[in-house]
Amino acid sequence: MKEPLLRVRDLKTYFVTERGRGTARAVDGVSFDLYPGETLGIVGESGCGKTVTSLSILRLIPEPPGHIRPGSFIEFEGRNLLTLSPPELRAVRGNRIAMIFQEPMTSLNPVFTVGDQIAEAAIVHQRLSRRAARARALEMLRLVGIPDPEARLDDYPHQLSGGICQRVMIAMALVCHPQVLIADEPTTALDVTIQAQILELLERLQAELGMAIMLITHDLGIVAGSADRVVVMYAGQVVETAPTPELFTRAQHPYTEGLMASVPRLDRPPAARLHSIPGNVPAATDWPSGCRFHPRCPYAWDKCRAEEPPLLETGGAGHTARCWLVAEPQRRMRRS
Amino acid sequence: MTAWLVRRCAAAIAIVFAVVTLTFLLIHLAPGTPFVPSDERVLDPAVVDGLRRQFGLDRPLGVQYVRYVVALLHGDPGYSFSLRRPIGEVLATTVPNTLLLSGAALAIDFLLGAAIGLYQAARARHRADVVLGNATLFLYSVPTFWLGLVLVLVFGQHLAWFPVGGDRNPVLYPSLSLLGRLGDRAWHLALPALTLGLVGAGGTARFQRAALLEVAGQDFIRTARAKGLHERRIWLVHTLRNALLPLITLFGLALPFLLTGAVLIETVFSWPGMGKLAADAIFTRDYPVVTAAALLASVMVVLGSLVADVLYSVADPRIRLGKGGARA
Amino acid sequence: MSAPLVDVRNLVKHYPGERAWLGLGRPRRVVRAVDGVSFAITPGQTLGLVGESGCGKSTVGRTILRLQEPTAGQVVIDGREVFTLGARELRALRRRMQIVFQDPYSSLNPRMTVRQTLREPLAIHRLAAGAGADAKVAALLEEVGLDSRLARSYPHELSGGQRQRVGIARALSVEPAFLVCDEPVSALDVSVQAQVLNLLMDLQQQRRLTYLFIAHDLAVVKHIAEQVAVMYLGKIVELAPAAELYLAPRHPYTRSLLSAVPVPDPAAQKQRIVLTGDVPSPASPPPGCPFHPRCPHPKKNQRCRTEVPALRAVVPGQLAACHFAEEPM
Amino acid sequence: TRPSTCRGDYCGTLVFAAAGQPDILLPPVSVQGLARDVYQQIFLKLADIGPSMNTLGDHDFQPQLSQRWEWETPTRLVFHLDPRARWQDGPPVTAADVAFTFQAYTDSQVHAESRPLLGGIVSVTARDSLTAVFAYRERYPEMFYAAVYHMYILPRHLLDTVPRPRWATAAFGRVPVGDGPYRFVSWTPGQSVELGADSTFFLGRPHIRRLIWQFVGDQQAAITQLVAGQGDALEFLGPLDNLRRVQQVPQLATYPYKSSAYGYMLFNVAAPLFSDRAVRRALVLALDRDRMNQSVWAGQAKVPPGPMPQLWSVWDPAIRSLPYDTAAAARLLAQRGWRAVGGGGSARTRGGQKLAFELLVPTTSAVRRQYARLIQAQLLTVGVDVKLVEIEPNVMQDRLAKGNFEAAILSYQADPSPTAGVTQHWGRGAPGNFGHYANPAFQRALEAAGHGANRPEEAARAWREAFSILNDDAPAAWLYAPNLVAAVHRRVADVQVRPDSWWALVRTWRIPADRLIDRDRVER
Amino acid sequence: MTPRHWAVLLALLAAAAIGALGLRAGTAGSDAARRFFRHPTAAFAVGVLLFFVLIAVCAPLVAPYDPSAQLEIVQLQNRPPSWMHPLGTDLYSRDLLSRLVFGARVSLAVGTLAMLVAVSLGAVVGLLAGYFHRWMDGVLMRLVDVGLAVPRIFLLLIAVSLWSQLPLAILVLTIGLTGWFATSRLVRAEVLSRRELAYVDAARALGAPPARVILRHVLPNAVAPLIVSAALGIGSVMLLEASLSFLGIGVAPPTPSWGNMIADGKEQIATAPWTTLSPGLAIVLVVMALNAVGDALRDALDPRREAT
Ligand SMILES: Nc1ncnc2c1ncn2[C@@H]1O[C@H](COP(=O)(O)OP(=O)(O)OP(=O)(O)O)[C@@H](O)[C@H]1O
Ligand SMILES: Nc1ncnc2c1ncn2[C@@H]1O[C@H](COP(=O)(O)OP(=O)(O)OP(=O)(O)O)[C@@H](O)[C@H]1O
Ligand SMILES: [Mg+2]
Ligand SMILES: [Mg+2]
Repeated sequence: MKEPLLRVRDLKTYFVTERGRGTARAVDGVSFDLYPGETLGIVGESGCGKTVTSLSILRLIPEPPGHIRPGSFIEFEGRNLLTLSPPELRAVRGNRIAMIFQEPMTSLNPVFTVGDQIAEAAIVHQRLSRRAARARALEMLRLVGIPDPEARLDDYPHQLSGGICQRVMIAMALVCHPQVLIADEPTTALDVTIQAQILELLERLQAELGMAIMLITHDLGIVAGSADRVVVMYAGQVVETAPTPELFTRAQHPYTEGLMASVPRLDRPPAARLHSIPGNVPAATDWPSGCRFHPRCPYAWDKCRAEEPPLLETGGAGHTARCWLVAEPQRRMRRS
Repeated sequence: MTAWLVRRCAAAIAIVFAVVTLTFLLIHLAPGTPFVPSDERVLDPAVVDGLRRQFGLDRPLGVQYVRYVVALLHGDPGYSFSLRRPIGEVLATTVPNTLLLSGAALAIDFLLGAAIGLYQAARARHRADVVLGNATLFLYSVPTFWLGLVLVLVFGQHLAWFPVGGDRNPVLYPSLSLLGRLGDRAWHLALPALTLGLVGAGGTARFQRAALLEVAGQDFIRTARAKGLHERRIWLVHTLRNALLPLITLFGLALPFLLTGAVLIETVFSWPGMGKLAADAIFTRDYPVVTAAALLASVMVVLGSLVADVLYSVADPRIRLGKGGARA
Repeated sequence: MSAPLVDVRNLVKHYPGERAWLGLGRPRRVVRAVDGVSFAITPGQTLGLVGESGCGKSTVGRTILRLQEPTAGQVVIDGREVFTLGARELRALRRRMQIVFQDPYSSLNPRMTVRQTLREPLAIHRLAAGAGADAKVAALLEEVGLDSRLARSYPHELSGGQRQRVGIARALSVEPAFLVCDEPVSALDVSVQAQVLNLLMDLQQQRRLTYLFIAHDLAVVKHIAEQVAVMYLGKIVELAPAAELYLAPRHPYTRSLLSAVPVPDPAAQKQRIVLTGDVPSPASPPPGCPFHPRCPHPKKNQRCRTEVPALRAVVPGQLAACHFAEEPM
Repeated sequence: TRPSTCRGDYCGTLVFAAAGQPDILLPPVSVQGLARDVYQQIFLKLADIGPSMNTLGDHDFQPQLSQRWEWETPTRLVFHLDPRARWQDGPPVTAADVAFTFQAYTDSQVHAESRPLLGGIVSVTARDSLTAVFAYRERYPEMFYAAVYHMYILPRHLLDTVPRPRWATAAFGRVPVGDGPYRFVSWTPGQSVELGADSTFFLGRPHIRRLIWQFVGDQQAAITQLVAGQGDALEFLGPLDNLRRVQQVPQLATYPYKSSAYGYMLFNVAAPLFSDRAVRRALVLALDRDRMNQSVWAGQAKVPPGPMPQLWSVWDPAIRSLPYDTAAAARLLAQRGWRAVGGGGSARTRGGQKLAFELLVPTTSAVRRQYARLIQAQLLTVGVDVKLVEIEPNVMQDRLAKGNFEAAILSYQADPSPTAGVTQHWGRGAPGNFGHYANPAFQRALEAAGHGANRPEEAARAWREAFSILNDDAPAAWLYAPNLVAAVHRRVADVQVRPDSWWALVRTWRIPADRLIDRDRVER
Repeated sequence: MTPRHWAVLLALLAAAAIGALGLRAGTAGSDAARRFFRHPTAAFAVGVLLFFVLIAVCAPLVAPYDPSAQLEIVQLQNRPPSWMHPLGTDLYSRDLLSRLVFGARVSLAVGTLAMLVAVSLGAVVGLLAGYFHRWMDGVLMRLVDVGLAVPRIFLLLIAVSLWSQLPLAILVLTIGLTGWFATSRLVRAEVLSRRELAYVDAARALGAPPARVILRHVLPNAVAPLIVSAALGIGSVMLLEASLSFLGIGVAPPTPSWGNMIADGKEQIATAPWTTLSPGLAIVLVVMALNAVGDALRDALDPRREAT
C-alpha cells in the first residue's frame, strides 16, 4: 500500500462554551489516513464533528472559542500542519490542500466577481499576473463545465444558481492543483439533480487531476456511490473505518448498522415501518461515559457503559470498529 | 435604474413639499412676532404692524400659504424679515458654509471612524479594542455643544491655537492670497469640524466595528482564509469591502445628524452657516427663512439618502443589477 | 374509492413583483409559483408532492390552507370551498386542516414553552381551559412520543426531532382531518427522520388522517405516500399511484429525478441520468414544455418548445404531462 | 509674508465683537440697534448731541452736517449746510436731501421708528441748495432735539427712485452710500460688516482706517473673542463675571460710562392680581434690590429711583421710593387676604387660590434671567410663587403688545430725552405702556415736567413729583441702572464712549503709529 | 453637606456596586445574563445607572440643600468645590450637588418618558406597517420619510416654539413625537422578517386572529431590538434635552435638569467651569452607561450572538 498523503492522529478540537457547561469536545481523538488519489468518505450525523475535523486540518477553527489540543498531529508532506508558522500555513492552504463548503451561496464573497475570486488564489500562490490569473480562472470554469464561461467570469455570485456556485467553489479550490480536496457536504444544499451533476464532476476531476478527496457527507447513498473508503463518525470519534464495499456488506458497529437500516430506500419495496435508532445524538459537552453510543445501542452491556472501546481490527482489510462487539461477537448473536 | 431614479426623485419631491407645508403651517402657528430688535429696546407696535403689512403677514394664513407656494414655484423664496435681503442671497452665503462644515465633519467622521473601527475589529477583545471602545463610547455620549464649549475654551482661548469663532479672519481675509485664504478657512474650520466629526466618529467607529465583526463571521471569510490569503488582505479586502455596505447606509443617515449637530456647533463657534441661521430664524420668527431652511435641509437629507442608495447600488453588486437579475 | 377529502382544481398562485410608485402602483413581473395544479386526496390517504427547490410545492400547501390568497382555482375540503369562505367560517374550517413545517427551528415561537404553544390552539377554538387544557397537552405530548415533563421547556432546549414532534402535536391539537406536511423531515438526521416518519404513519393509522406530504426526497415519499405528484416549475408533470410511479415513471423528469437519487449500496450503482442546467426561474419560465431545456428525452423536438403538454392519463391512473410519455427513453 | 505696508497715523483697524446682526443699513427702516452702530458712521445728522447729553434747547448741540442754525421765528428753524459735505458717490449734500429725508421719515409707508417724534414739525423745505427750513407747530423744550437726533440725512438722488413701500427691503440698505466719515465696504450676512475711512471726509480724516463688526452668537462668544485677542472693542461686558474675565487680559482697557439703560419688573395692572395696588407695593417691598445689585453687578449698577438710566439729568436719589421691608410686605399681603400657609417656601392663598404669577423673561438676556431667578427666590420667602417663563424676545414682544402677561422683566435702552422715554412707557395709552398703568395725577405731573419750558428747577420738581407718584403706585419694581463698562484694546488712544451710542465718536479715536499691530497694517 | 449626607452618598454608591455585582451573580445561570455580562463594561454600566437611579429616587436624602435654594446670593456665588459644596455652587449660589441630584430625577424621567412615547409609537406604527403591508405600509412609511427628512432638532425647535412657555409634559411629548421615525422602521423591518416565519404561519393556520398573531407572536420577538433602541433612546433624549436647554428651551427654571444646568453655567464656563463640568460629566456618564447596556442587551437578547 502507498504511503498516506495526510495522516491525522489523535486530533482533539475542543470548544470552550461560555454556557458555563464546560468544554464541547467536538472532535475527540480522531485518527485516519488519506491516501493519494483516493476518495475518503466521512459520514455521520449532524454535530458528530465532521466539519470541525475538516476545518482543523487547515487550522480554520475560530479561536477562541475553539482550540486544537496539543498532542494532536496532522502530517502532510512530512510536516505537522498544526505547528506550521503562519506563512508556511498559508502556503499550504488553497495551494496544497483546498476546501469547498456546504453552502456555496454564502461561501462566496458577494461583492467580488467570480473571476476575481477564482484568480485570487492563483495570484497569491503562483504569483501569476492579473491577466494570466484571469486566463487561469477561465480555464478552471471550463474545467468544471460551466456553460458560457467567458460571460460567467464577470458575474457576481448572486447572479448564479446554487449548482453553478458550487462549481465555482470547486474551480476556486482547484485553481492551484492541490493534492487534497476537502469537500464538506458539497451537495447537501443542492437539489438531487444538481447533486448528481456535482458528484459526477468531482469524480471526473479526480480522474483527471489525480488528487485525493475527503468527501464529508451525512448521506450514505453518496458515500456508497463515490467513496473508496469510509470513515464513520459518532460523537466526536471515529467509530468505524472500512473500504466502501466492505462497510456496506459487513458493518461492524451498531451505529453504522442502525444508520443504514433507517434510510428509506428507493431500491427496495417500502416496509411498514422504518428501522430507527432510539434517542438523540448527545451534546458535545457531555458525551456518555464508556462507549459513547451505548445509550442508544441495542446490544449494550455493562462493559460498554464502563469502558471506552478502542478502534479494533475486525479482520477485514483496513476495517476497524470502535465496539466491544468486535472482541465479543457472540453477544451480537445472542441479541439478534 | 432610470425608472428607479425617476421614482425616487418623484418621492423626494413629494417629501420635500410635505416638509415645506408642515414647516410653513407650524411656524406660522407659533406665537410671537417677527420684527423685534435684538437689543434691549421696545418697538412701537405701530412700526411692527406696518412691517407686518409690508411683508403680507396681515393676510389670512391660507392666502399666505398659496402665495408662498406660488412664489416658490416661480423660484422666489421671498425676503428674510431679519436680514431684509432675498433669501436666495442669504442662503448663498450660509449654505456653502454649512456644507463645508458638514463635509469636513463627515470626512473626519467617516475616515477616522472607519479607521478606528477597522483597527478595533482586527484586534477584537484585545486591550487596544477595549480602550478604543471606551474612547469611542465617550465621544458618542458627549453632548456636542458641550464638547464644543470645552474645546473653544481650551484650544481657542487658553492655548490660542485656533480661532474661537467665525469662518474666516475678517481683517486679513480680503488681502490674502488664494493659498492664504484656503489656509485661513481651514484654520477656522478645524475646531468646529473636529468637534462635530469626533462625536460622529465615535458612533461610526462603533458601527463599523460591529459591521466588520459581523462580516468576519461569515462563511466567505472562512473561504478566503482557506485560500491561503494573508490576514491583512482578508481584513482590508474581503471584510472591509463588505462592511462598507452598511457604512453607506449610515452615511445616508449621517446627514440629518450632522445638520442637527450643525445647529448647535454653528452657534457655539459663531459659524455663519445654515444651522445657526435656521435656529435664529425660528427664534426670531423669520418665517420665510425657516421654511426655506427646512426646504433645503430636507432636500439635503433626501439627496443624501438618494446618494447613499445610489452608492449602495454601485457598491453592492446584488443591488446593482436589480432584483431577479439572476441568470442561470 | 370514497369521495376525496381534498379536491384541488386548477390552483394558480402568482406572486406579484415589486410595485411601482411608492409601493402603490401596478406590480411588475409576476412569479408564477403555482400554475394550474389539480389533484384530489382520498380520506385517510397520503399524496406525496415532490419536486426540486422552488418549484412551488410549499406554495401549493400554503395556498390550499389559505395562508396565502390564491390567484385562481378552487379547493374543496370536507365539502366546503375554501377560497370563498369568510373570516369566521375559515377560522372554523381551520380545525379540519393543519400544517406541519419543515424547519424545526423557525416553526416554534422561541418565546413560548411547549405547554404555551400547545395550549394556544385550545384557547383559540375554546376547546379546553385550565386543568382540562393541561391534561390535553399531556395527552398530545404522549401521543407524539414526548415526555410530558418537556412541557415546560423552551424550543431551544429541544432537539430537532423533539421540536418536530411538538409541531405535529400542535397541528393535532385541534383534531384535524387533513394535514399538510411541508417537508417535515428534510431538516432532520436520518436516524431521527425515521422516528418522525414512523410517528406520522402511526398517527395516520390511529386518527385516519389525510396527508399532503411535501418532500424533495423521493425515497421518503415512496415510503409514506399512496399517490405521488411530481412538480416542475409550478406545474404537476406526473401524478400516479406510488407503486406505478416508482416502477415505471412516465415523465422524463421523473425518470431523471429517480435516477439521480443516490442509493446506499455500492453494489447497486446504476446508470445516472445527469440533467444539464438548473431549474429555470418561475419568473421567466420557458415557453412550451417547462422541462424542455433540460429534457434528456431522445425524442425531444420543436413541439416541446412551443406546445405545453397537458397532464393526461398515459395508462389508467397514471397521469403525465409529456408529449412522449408513452415512448421509452 | 502678510502684506503689512500701512504705517503712520491713519492705519488702525478695529474689530467690534457684535452679538447680533444688522437688519438693513438704511436709517429710517432699520429696527436693529447694531444697524445704527454701523450706519451712524456712514450717515450724518444735521447736528449731534453734546457730551452733556442735554436734550433741552439747542445750546448743547454740536454742528455736524449743518455748519450753523438759527431760529427765524420761534417756530421756524433754519439750517445752513456745510458746503464741503459730499455724498460718497460725488454730488454735494443739499437742502433738498434734507427735505427728502424728512418726507421719508414721516411717510406712513416707510414705518420709521422715530416718526411719532417728528409730529411737532409741520414741514421741511429747501430754501436754497444749502439752506433747509424746519417749520414747527408750536414751541416745546425738545424741539431741536426732535429735529436732529433721530434723522440721518439720506441721498435723494439714490433713493427717490425706490418706491416707499419697498424701503424695508431696499437694495440700497445693503450697499449704502452716505456722507459720513466711513464708507461702506462689504457686508457678508452672518459674518461681518466692514467700513473704510473716507480720507476726504470734510470734518477731518478718521484715524482708524477700517471698522469691522464681526457677528458672533451671543454676549459670551463676543467676550471670548475679545479675550482671545480677535476682537478690539465691546461696548458692554454684562455681569460681574465677565468684567473680571476681561480685566485679567493685559491687552484690554476698560472704559466705564453712564449707561442709558435701566431694567425693571413690570406688573400688568390689567391682570387681576396686579390690579391691586397693595399687592404690587408688597412685592416691591419684598425685593432686596440692593443685594440683587450686589449679586449681579457687584455694585456696578444702582437701584434706580424710578424708570430712568443714570444718564438722565432727572436722576435724583431723593425721589420717594419703596424700601426693602419684608415684614411690611407680609403685612400688606395678609391685609389683602393672602394668608400664609405653612412656613416660608410655600405660596400664600386666598379663597383657595394661590398667590402666584408668571414672570416673562427673555432667553437672550443673561442679566434679566439672573434677576428673574433672584426675584423668584426672594418672593418665595414672602409666600409668592413666581413661575418663570423664559421665552424668546419675539414671543415676549408679542405677548407684551397683546397685554397677554402678568409680569415681565424689561430693560430699556433709553433715548437721552426723559420726556420721550417716560411718556412712551408710562403715559396713558402710550404705545409702550404695556402694563396699562394710568393715574391722572401722574399724567398731570408728567405733562408739567414735559412743558417745564426752560426752567430747570421747575422741571426737576415736576419730575420728582411724577416719579414719586409712580413709585407709590408701584406699577413696576425698578431693578437696576447700570454703570456700563466697555472694553477696548489698549493700543487705541483717545477712546471716548458715548452713553447713548457707544461708537458715535470712533472717528476721533486713533492708534499711535508705534502701537500698530499686524491687523492695523494690513493693506487691502 | 453634613457627614450624614456623605454617608448616604457612599451608601448609595456601595448599594449600586453591590446591586450590579449581585445582579451578575444572581443571574449567572441564565444564558442571556451571561451574554450580557460578558461585555467588559456591562457590570460597570449597570452600576452607574443603578447609582444614578438610586440617587434620583433618594434625592432628598442625598441632597444637602434645597436644589433651588439661593443660599447667599452674594457670598456664595460661583464657589469652586469645597467640603461644604462638593461640586461647588452656581451663579445663584445654589448647591450644585443638590441640583445634580434632583436634576437626575428630571433628566432621567424626561429621558425615560420621552423614549417610552417614541418607542411605543414607533412600535405601533412599525407593527401596523409591517404586518398589514400594502397601502397601510405605503402611507405610514411615507410619513416616516417626511419625518426623517427634517433634522430632528429643527423639527423640535419649531414644535417647541408652538408653546410660549413649555410645560414639561409637552417637552416630553414633543421629544417623543419627533423621535419615533427610526424606531418604526426598525420594527417594521423586524416584523417583515418575522411575518414570514413558520411559527407565525402556524398561528394563522390555527385560526388565530390578526391581533393575537401580532401581539403574541410577532411583537414579543421583535421586542429585542426595541429594548435595545429604547436603552439607546434614553441617552439620545437626554442629549437632546441638553441641546434644547443650550438653545434656551428646555425644562423651566428653577427645576434643575442636567441640561439646563449646563445651559445655566455656559456663561460662566470660563470663570466657573465646574458649573457646567459636573452636569456635563453626569450626562456623559449616564449616556455612556446606557449605550454600554444597550450593546450588552443587544447581545443578551439575541441568542445568535453567541460567538461574537
Ligand atoms: N464555533 C463553535 N463553538 C462552539 N461549539 C462548536 C463550534 N463549532 C462547532 N461546535 C460544536 O462542535 C460539534 C461538532 O460540530 P460540527 O460542525 O463538526 O458537526 P458536523 O458533523 O459537521 O455536523 P453537520 O452535519 O451539522 O454539519 C457540535 O456539537 C458543535 O456544537
Ligand atoms: N412571498 C413570495 N413572494 C414572491 N415570490 C415567492 C414568495 N414565496 C415564494 N415565492 C417564489 O415562488 C416560487 C415557489 O416557491 P415555493 O416556496 O412554493 O417552492 P418550494 O417548492 O416549496 O421550494 P423549497 O423546496 O425550496 O421549499 C419560488 O420561485 C419562490 O421564489
Ligand atoms: Mg458540518
Ligand atoms: Mg418549500
